[in-house]
Amino acid sequence: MKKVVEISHAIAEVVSKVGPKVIAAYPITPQTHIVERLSELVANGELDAEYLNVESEHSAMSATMGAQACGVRAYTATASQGLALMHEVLSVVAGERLPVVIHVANRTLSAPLTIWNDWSDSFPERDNGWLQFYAENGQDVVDTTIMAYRIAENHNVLLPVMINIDGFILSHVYEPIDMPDTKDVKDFVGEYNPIVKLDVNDVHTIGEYATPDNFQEFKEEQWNAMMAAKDVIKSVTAEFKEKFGRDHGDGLVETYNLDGAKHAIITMGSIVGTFKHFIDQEVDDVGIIKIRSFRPFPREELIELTKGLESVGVFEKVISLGLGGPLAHEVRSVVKTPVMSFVGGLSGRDVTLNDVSHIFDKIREKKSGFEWIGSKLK
Amino acid sequence: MKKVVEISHAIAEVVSKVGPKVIAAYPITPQTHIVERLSELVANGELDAEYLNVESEHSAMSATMGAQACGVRAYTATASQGLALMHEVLSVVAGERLPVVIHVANRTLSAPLTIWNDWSDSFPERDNGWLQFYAENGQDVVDTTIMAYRIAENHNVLLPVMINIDGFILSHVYEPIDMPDTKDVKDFVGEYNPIVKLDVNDVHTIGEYATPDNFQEFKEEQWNAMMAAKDVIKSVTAEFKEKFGRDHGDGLVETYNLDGAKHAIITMGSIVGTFKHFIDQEVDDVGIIKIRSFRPFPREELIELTKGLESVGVFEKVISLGLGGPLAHEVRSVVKTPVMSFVGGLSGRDVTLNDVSHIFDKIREKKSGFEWIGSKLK
Amino acid sequence: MDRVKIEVMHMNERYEKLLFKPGHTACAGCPIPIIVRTVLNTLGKNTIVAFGTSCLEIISSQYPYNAWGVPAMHSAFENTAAIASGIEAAQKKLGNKVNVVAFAGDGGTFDIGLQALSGMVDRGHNVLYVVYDNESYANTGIQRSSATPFGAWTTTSPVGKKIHGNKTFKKPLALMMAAQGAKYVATASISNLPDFKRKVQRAAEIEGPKFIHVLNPCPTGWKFDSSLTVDVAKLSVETGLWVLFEIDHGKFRITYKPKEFKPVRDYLMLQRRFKHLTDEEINKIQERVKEDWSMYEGLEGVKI
Amino acid sequence: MDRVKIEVMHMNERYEKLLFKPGHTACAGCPIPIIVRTVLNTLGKNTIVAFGTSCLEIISSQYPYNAWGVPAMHSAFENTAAIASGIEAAQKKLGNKVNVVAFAGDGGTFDIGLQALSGMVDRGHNVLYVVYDNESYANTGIQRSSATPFGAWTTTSPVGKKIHGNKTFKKPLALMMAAQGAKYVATASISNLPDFKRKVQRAAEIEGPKFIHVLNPCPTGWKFDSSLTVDVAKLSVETGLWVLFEIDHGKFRITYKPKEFKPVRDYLMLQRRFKHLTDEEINKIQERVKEDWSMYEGLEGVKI
Amino acid sequence: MKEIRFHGRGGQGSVTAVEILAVAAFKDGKYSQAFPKFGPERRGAPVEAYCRIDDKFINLRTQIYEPDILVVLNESLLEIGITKGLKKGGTIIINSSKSPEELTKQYGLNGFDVHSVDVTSKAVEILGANIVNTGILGAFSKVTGLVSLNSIIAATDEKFSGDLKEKNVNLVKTVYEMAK
Amino acid sequence: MKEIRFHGRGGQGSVTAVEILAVAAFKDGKYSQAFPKFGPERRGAPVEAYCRIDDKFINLRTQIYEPDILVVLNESLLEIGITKGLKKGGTIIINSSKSPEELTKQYGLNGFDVHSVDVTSKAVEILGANIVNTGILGAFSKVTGLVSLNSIIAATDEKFSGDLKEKNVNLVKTVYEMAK
Amino acid sequence: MEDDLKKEVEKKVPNAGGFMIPGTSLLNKTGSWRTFKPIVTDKCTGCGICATYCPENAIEIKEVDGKRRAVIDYDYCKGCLICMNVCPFKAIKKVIE
Amino acid sequence: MEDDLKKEVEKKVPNAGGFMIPGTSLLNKTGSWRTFKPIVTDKCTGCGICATYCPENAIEIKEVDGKRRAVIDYDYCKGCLICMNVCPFKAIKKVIE
Ligand SMILES: Cc1ncc(C[n+]2csc(CCOP(=O)(O)OP(=O)(O)O)c2C)c(N)n1
Ligand SMILES: Cc1ncc(C[n+]2csc(CCOP(=O)(O)OP(=O)(O)O)c2C)c(N)n1
Ligand code: SF4
Ligand code: SF4
Ligand code: SF4
Ligand code: SF4
Repeated sequence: MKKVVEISHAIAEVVSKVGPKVIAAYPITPQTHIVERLSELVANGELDAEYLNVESEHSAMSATMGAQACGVRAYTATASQGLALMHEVLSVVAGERLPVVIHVANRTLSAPLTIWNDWSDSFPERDNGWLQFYAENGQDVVDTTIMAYRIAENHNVLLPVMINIDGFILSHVYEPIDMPDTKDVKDFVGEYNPIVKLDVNDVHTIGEYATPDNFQEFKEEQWNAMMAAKDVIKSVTAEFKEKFGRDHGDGLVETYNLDGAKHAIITMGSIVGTFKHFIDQEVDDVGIIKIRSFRPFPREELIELTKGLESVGVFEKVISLGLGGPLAHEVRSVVKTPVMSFVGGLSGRDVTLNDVSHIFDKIREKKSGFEWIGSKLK
Repeated sequence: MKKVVEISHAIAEVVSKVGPKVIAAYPITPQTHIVERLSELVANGELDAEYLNVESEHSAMSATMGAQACGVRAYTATASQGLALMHEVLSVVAGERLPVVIHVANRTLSAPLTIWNDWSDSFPERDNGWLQFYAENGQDVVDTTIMAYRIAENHNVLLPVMINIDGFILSHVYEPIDMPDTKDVKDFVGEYNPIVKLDVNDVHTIGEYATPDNFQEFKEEQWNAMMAAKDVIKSVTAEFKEKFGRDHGDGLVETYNLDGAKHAIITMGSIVGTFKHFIDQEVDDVGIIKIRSFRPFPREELIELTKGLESVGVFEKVISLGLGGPLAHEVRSVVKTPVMSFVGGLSGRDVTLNDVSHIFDKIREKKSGFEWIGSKLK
Repeated sequence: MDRVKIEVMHMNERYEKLLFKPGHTACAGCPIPIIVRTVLNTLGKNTIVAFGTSCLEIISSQYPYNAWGVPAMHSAFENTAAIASGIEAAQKKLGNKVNVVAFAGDGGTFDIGLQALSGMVDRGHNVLYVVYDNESYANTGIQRSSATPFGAWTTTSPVGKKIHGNKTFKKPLALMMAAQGAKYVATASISNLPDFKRKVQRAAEIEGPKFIHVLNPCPTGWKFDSSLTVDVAKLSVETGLWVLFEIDHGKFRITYKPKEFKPVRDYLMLQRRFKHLTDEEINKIQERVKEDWSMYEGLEGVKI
Repeated sequence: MDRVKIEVMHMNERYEKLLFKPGHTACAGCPIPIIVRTVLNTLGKNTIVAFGTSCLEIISSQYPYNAWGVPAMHSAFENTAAIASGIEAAQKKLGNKVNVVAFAGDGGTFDIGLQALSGMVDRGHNVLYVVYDNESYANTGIQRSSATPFGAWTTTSPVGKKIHGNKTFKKPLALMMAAQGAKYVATASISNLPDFKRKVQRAAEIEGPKFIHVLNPCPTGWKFDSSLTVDVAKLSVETGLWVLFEIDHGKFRITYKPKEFKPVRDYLMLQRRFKHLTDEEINKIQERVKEDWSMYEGLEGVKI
Repeated sequence: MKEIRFHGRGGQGSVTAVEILAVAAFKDGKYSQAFPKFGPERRGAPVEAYCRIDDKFINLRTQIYEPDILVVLNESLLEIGITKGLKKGGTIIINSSKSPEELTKQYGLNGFDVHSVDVTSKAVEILGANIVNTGILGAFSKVTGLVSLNSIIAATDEKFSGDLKEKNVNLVKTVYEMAK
Repeated sequence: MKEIRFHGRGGQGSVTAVEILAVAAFKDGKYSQAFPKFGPERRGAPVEAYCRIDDKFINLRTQIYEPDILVVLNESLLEIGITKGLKKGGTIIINSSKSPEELTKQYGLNGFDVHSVDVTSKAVEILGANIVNTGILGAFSKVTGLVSLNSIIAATDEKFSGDLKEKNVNLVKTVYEMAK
Repeated sequence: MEDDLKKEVEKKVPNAGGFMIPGTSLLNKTGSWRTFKPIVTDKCTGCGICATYCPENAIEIKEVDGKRRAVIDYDYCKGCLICMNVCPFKAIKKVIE
Repeated sequence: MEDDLKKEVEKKVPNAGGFMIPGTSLLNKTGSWRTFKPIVTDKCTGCGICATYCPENAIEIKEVDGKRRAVIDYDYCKGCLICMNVCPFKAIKKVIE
């Protein structure tokens, strides 16, 4: 049913439809509305789960993985400092191949302390074996959540998934969302069917200590699983379209106005909406390549889509201090066209239509370079 | 004086010569020998500092920053899970512009749990505003440590520095090191002279809360400081050579056998030694570009040094799962030549001379691509 | 060296002297500023503060505004005690005799900051740690902490058909700190400022780790009218729900005993966070007060 | 579903039944396996274990070798109690009535894991948490933890000209857990296995968070001959340094009192980690034992 | 696309107001988007909340710089210059017992289309408290015609439970009638 | 470059042995590099330690696969196949009261240059304990000639303090004399 | 205002990150938060209890017309009305803003 | 050995990461650790105390020649000699390996 809801509440609702058995969360702005709603659903008996008020995010992720290791789905959500405090455990979850699905309401990492949106929290997690999706709007995050379980739990993948939504800009926004029926969701995601679990009737141990003799192969297997995830993402996305009628490209990337365009802006998350709005108003030479799946990185897809383009720009809400825009560097390392790198929107700095106009003009100059967007310095 | 010492002990010794007033450390293999030796120096009264046995790395870094904020030098060292647990605080230290200098005895991030060397601990910290140096051998780390204080504390920089040494491969090795006199060290690093400190006679507050109106500029200033650090690194390195007679290139990169070479291997840390050894035996067409300063990234230097080369290879002990070798991607995003990406040596997997020979052969093929080194899978 | 000095306009003499200044952004009726200034005024200017992410950070330090009148440092949420440890160690080495005070909320103390606090006590740092306890993560919108009392509504201990508010009783952190061996441990209330001040003074005299736990009635989270802050604080004491005691070098002493205990209902019903409570639940709370008092009275004079 | 089953060669019937198997790589003479099997044998096969990074992880789970005979999970160092919490919650939802046990070292419990433990107790998980206390971070080479006793040498409380071993007394974690309200708290020794087993049994009967603290004499870190492990354990009890007690729903009881206390020197001098101690320091420890016993005896029968 | 900005104080329910408005617009067959001024809302402090209404899905995620309509829950807020950015000729709906003319004069609102309605007194009457966030939506519907009364009523009805449901609906209707 | 591998048990001081050897070689004007088998050393478990000696700074950081020389602190370790990789004709120095011939036969050491010396009995005599890590370096010096006795003595002297200094130096000298 | 202050800071030091000038909160006039305004009436005895409790430190006891009484700084008073409730003499009344 | 085991695991499941087969430590014979070897002498009464304490679980009380006594599994015995020290009958002696 389509209705106007706060995106955070929509997330809680769709997660609840999937039906995790254990939720362990620690509050942090702007993730709070998601988990508060889940705790309400539990308190009302609408969701049959244990809701654990853990004492830190480190424990939130740990309790989540402990529960998931028992063969049930477990859930948490976080942001910023919270994700940072989970950092150590995140890589353990991936290494122990527990297909946990979480949401991150992206928010800047301190310091200075701030509660607004950018991607400085999730980007440092880009090496550690988590799949990362970035959602454009409420519908996107709901649909991606449903697909995420299928992707993560696939036996060729068995890796955790982080679904990123821009904090406040999405998390606190009310907008129309088509919320699928519980039965359809349950049918689509199916039962969780792990290969190994903590079970007194079938004894296994999880969490080994590896040596130089055998460690590297564990990582290679994770690498292979990440590569395998690409196909899984594509097929699950296709199946999703068939069942629910909504199109999300091939699951890795989506394009907008790209047919016949000479240039493209490559970016992720909610800012895609603003770019679309601007293009709808007045642009035909610039298209959008939206990265849905930041990890696995859509290498081949970007190569293919940028073929024949005169130039591209990468807009990102994060800076790798001492390097530049990290996404721009990744894109540059695979595409052939000149890449203009734009960094802006840090910690909720609004990216205005003027900014967008400027970005497009810059891209049309067909140069490589780096620029701050929305800066007040000088 | 030149003597054979364990590199960890050499680190403790040189840090002690600089003379931090507070040391707050938490044990983790393979960092232990550094801080154990420091605690001995304190117990013996040879180093006049408070040694705090903190209860976690989160607190180690926090107590270190609290002390440094009072206008004294403070020290800690860590590795792997410990660095991961500091993750949240690391970005705060950089954001609050406290020029702390630490050592990381690089070790793989779990899971699987393991104690051996690779760079999966320090690479996730590559965005957060810390300068990162990678040391090739004992002498390198001693010299880099001395220079690091000058660089970090420079008023145009005021950023923290992480000096990375390969765990075990360097930390636990005994080799000849020329240890400068205490007086020379003290003269070179000078007094710590912060702009602001916690002082009841001159009241300032550290650690603000910023809003979208002003946050981005804080990051831009950090970015500018990182860029400024390049020049500071160069001039401090030149001054160091003058005072101590040892050459460390321009401080950002060093080369070996590059004159007249057709190809180059780009890498960092202790593996450079093995490459040198191999080149000394039988190679003249391949040179080495050693990155000393991973952050700030030596962008211009790499462009300049690779000009005219037919191909380069990047060897790194870390994988960004779902992307590839992160260093290779950064290199590829700036250089024009074909870049072959090699990932190996994960968690202490030995990189043998056979591996090196293979790597060089592959580079000579002048292709771009990705390959695991030392894999047992298949 | 080029020190930074900026004249703040409108700084009249009275405000100049304040150690926590107006213009902070606490909710109307919030007692945090009362707590902070009571501590600071008692200790004086020779004080350095470490404070954690919390309402206190947001209300005191929104760039470019700053309410502090003493050197103060914020770094993160859970590391206040560790920051304070580092500050204390450095000041010791610098030969400065200053008071080091840590301020944090209950979430930053009972939950995510407990370990750093216990570490600080273990190492024996000469720090006064003050927790202002609004019985929730208030800054993030009133979520349950382990200081949230039994039955209280919060956004993560909601009142639903199956679960009726918070299921647990408040973590007795002061007792735990005393059990660990903090040199001085006390509870305090803004409704009894002389008692509070005396405790801060006593703490200041003692070398080593000190811990003061102050109840912080939060109009926003507890859902009472902003004018009732002091009344709510007073009722917490008069009903016996909030016990004023001190543990000086392990010796336990109750510092205020209501002549006659008011029924807990009087306290609970002032606050909409408790409005759903059944008689049974209120009785359970009333019983618990009795038990607690008998436990506390049993501890009087005992060394822990 | 394709379950994984691999026949382990040489698995004779006796080894088949063991819940912690030989071939583990504990140092010769290490009592960790004794502690682990005492707990597991008392609880039986219907048990799931969470364990932290520590000697126990390294000795039990070096890929591809594994010593466990019950489902067990390791994830990180400081989160054992949180992992156990998650396991317990999931098992509850699955409707399984199993024992959930957490094992961790003193470092992973007193220091870096304290917060997770306190959180677990706060939420009331039905978990038995067992800390084996070798009074140091043994796995990383014997560094000081907050369980390291006064005067002991460790690599980070070294014996130097200015500082003479560890400066602090052991953190009284069992008392802190009791103060927090853990349902059952006890100390135990491998030199008194019947007492230890009974405590595990009692803990198993109780629903809620339970905490057992076992001293783990470590030949490597304490520097005594590997054959003396049990003797050292026994002396710790007979000198009164290691007090065997339990706190059952807040009620304190000493479970073993030596008929005659041996001088602490007998215990200390067996271990080279104490060999530098002066008479004065030894007296200080002896005094502390007296104080502690008078405190403990004062607590008998008291409800905390 | 119409852009609307609400002004209130922390604790007054401005966010609920824009939520209801967005839900109501959607019920009318339009697309909508509502969001608060991102940041911690301290009780008592001036706050803002926003709503966009359009005929197609709203992709735009920028802040609202030049609103078409201003809704002011508290007259005293006019003292702190909240008309910033309001389009020339834009609409202002103010909860106040004063007349539009008085308000225009007092706060210099010339050039805007000023409306006022005394929600407070009705709220005190009907809800027993000075809670005006729902009531003023009645005025919004009447004044702007952008969202139907029926939809506002339906959205209000969904939002509340117990006797608050009826009372708020009642208030919306009453204010609708009063407004002009 | 010469590569040397030591075999001992956790707790026996193999790392100290290679450290002293490396220091001694440096005193002889050579370059050296010493390192343990990386990993947790459990008391009692078989362990290895390594040393490289060369005329120039040693850049090589690989493990040692084909040592030139093996030093065995404990005869019983020969049972677990520790000669793996030892170069053909390579040297083995074993702490044992048995003769090289006996050992060669018992453990199949043909093709290697086997030396044995009973360090244990001298260690018990001089140090009062079965600690053989320093003593065997005397044999190393004598047998290989790679590092001078004087340097081994000097390095040993630096490593220890108190009466252990003298005793260990004494042991080194004694074993040097015994070895052949 | 903010920008001025920030520029001021930047002029003095190269790196403005990481610290703040104390006392600047005085620039943030919270008087605009009030819905109700406390008014000190003539019943005031100048006892000072209200001042002890005002979270904004907005009450000063001053000599006014030869009599000590509470004076409220409406620049900062947020109108919480704690003063009204704690005054033993009911000397403070509220009016709507 | 390790490789065999790993391959075995891989055959059965696509992703070997994250779990282990319990009991495989039995493949790791720690007998090689011994410097000293405990020998059970005829004084042994079969009381079983040593078995209670052996950290390796390497002692079994068995019927041997019609008499119950301690039997040590030297595959795993690390030679710690705890057994020797706890035996009330001094029935275990040590020999050098
Ligand atoms: C690691 C981490 N997790 C979560 C947060 C979000 N956070 C900031 S303040 C706060 C609440 C603080 O609660 P408390 O300590 O009780 O202080 P109060 O807000 O009640 O003043 C939270 C959860 C954070 N900043 N860092
Ligand atoms: C976050 C983190 N910090 C440090 C370590 C390193 N580490 C692993 S085990 C260990 C010691 C554990 O001490 P304890 O819990 O007492 O167990 P023991 O080793 O004594 O068995 C340490 C410090 C780690 N794994 N993770
Ligand atoms: S939420 Fe509560 S504690 Fe926080 S500032 Fe507001 S009243 Fe004070
Ligand atoms: S409390 Fe009342 S009487 Fe006392 S100074 Fe304040 S207003 Fe005046
Ligand atoms: S060896 Fe000793 S302890 Fe063991 S069974 Fe025999 S008599 Fe008992
Ligand atoms: S020596 Fe130790 S390992 Fe061997 S049987 Fe005796 S107790 Fe067991």
